[in-house]
Amino acid sequence: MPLLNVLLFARARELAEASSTTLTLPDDPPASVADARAELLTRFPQLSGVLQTSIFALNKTYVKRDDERVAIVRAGDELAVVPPISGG
Amino acid sequence: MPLLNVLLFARARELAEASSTTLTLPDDPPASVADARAELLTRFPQLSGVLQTSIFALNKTYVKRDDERVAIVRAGDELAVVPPISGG
Amino acid sequence: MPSPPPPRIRVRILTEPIDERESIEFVRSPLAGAISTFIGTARNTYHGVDVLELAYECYEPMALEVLDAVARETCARYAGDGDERRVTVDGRGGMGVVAMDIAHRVGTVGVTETSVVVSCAASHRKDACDAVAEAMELLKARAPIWKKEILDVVDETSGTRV
Amino acid sequence: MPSPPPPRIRVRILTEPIDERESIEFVRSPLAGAISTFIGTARNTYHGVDVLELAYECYEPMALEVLDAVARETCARYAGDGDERRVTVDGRGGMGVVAMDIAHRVGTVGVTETSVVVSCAASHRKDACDAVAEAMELLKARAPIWKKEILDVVDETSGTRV
Repeated sequence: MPLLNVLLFARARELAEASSTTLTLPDDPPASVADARAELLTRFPQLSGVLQTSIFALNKTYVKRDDERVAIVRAGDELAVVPPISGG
Repeated sequence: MPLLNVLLFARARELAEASSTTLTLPDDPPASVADARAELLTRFPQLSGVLQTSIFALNKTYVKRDDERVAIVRAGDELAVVPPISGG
Repeated sequence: MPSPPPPRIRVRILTEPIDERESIEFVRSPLAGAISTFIGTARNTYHGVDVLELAYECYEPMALEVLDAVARETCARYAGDGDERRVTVDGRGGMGVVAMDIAHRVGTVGVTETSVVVSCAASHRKDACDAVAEAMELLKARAPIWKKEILDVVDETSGTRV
Repeated sequence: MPSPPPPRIRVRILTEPIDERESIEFVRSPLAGAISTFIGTARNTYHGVDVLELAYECYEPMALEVLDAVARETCARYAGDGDERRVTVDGRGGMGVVAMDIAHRVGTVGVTETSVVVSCAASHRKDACDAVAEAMELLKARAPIWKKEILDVVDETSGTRV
């Protein structure tokens, strides 16, 4: 049962009214980023809109939307919700 | 008989050992930049090489090589010898 | 023929105002004939609405890794072969890019203030300019940094500016 | 929709060192989200031979006229239509270029020192960067300015450096 650290930024942070949270996910079969996405939606239904346009970064590396099912999360990992970026 | 001020720059200035000179040119028919080029070559044979790669600026406007015969010089005009430029 | 030295690279996330001159001096080099600097500044309008200020937010540890990767990729792409004996007519070559500095500010950025600086030094002009343009494209595409325009519009329900 | 103001333009020939920061501050504007600066610096090599310093010579009255024309032509080419309401996805538009500064140094310029600065502010990034690149192309093609590399080679006849 990995305890996953989740960081929330920008619109996701504002809507969740939190800059981070932790998720407890099943470990058999091991949980994926897709499971984390579903669990986040359950915990914060208000993120429904922003999650559609967000991608995740797992331990500071972007996870492509198509790879979320195969990207396994482990205890202590850091997962970030990345709404559309606008640096510069 | 217009008295033409001629400015010499860069390699032309070095070879002529002068940064300016004056040329007296016939005014009937009126003298052209081409006449000034010929007179400069007579006065400063050592400019032969650099003049081949130079263009002239008459009163701060470049004269195309093909226009030297039709560009009339008048008394008090300022003609500059412009060897290949290399600003920047 | 000397081979180009590894590029000097620095990336920073700053809460204080960015010193553009210091960025230029960081990249300046006797190997370089060209320095290109791009400076992003806070504009006073957003889709025609007046902007009071910008608020930047950042996932800092990842942003620093991304900016470092952006700088390294860009420097590698515009690296030279070290041959300074040839006449360059295309504004490229020689040592190529020799240094790059990227700094992004976070927090509140007032109108006209600098939000981002990318400076690059190269032997020749086009390598420096193209490397800066490419680094900015990559930064905007990849760096986990968010800009929010604080607009001069009062929300009628809450009475606060949006 | 406001129409763009006429661009602020300044051109200078300087015998003293060029202050890059002052050039950046000259073009900075609340209308601009982007400033691009190109800085030409004296490189330590010329066709593989060590350079001690550069010597620049200029036909100053004409050079000032040419630099002014270069700035005006470039600003006109990258002018905007004043429409800041549209989302720009191509890094152009809005007010376009709003200010340009060109400064060229003459006399002796030591290695790493700045010989030329072109700064440009625009609503958006690509207009600023392209305007600077184009102004540099036009400057190099038209401005009556000459650079001489003072090389670390002693002429065997005269005993002087060439």
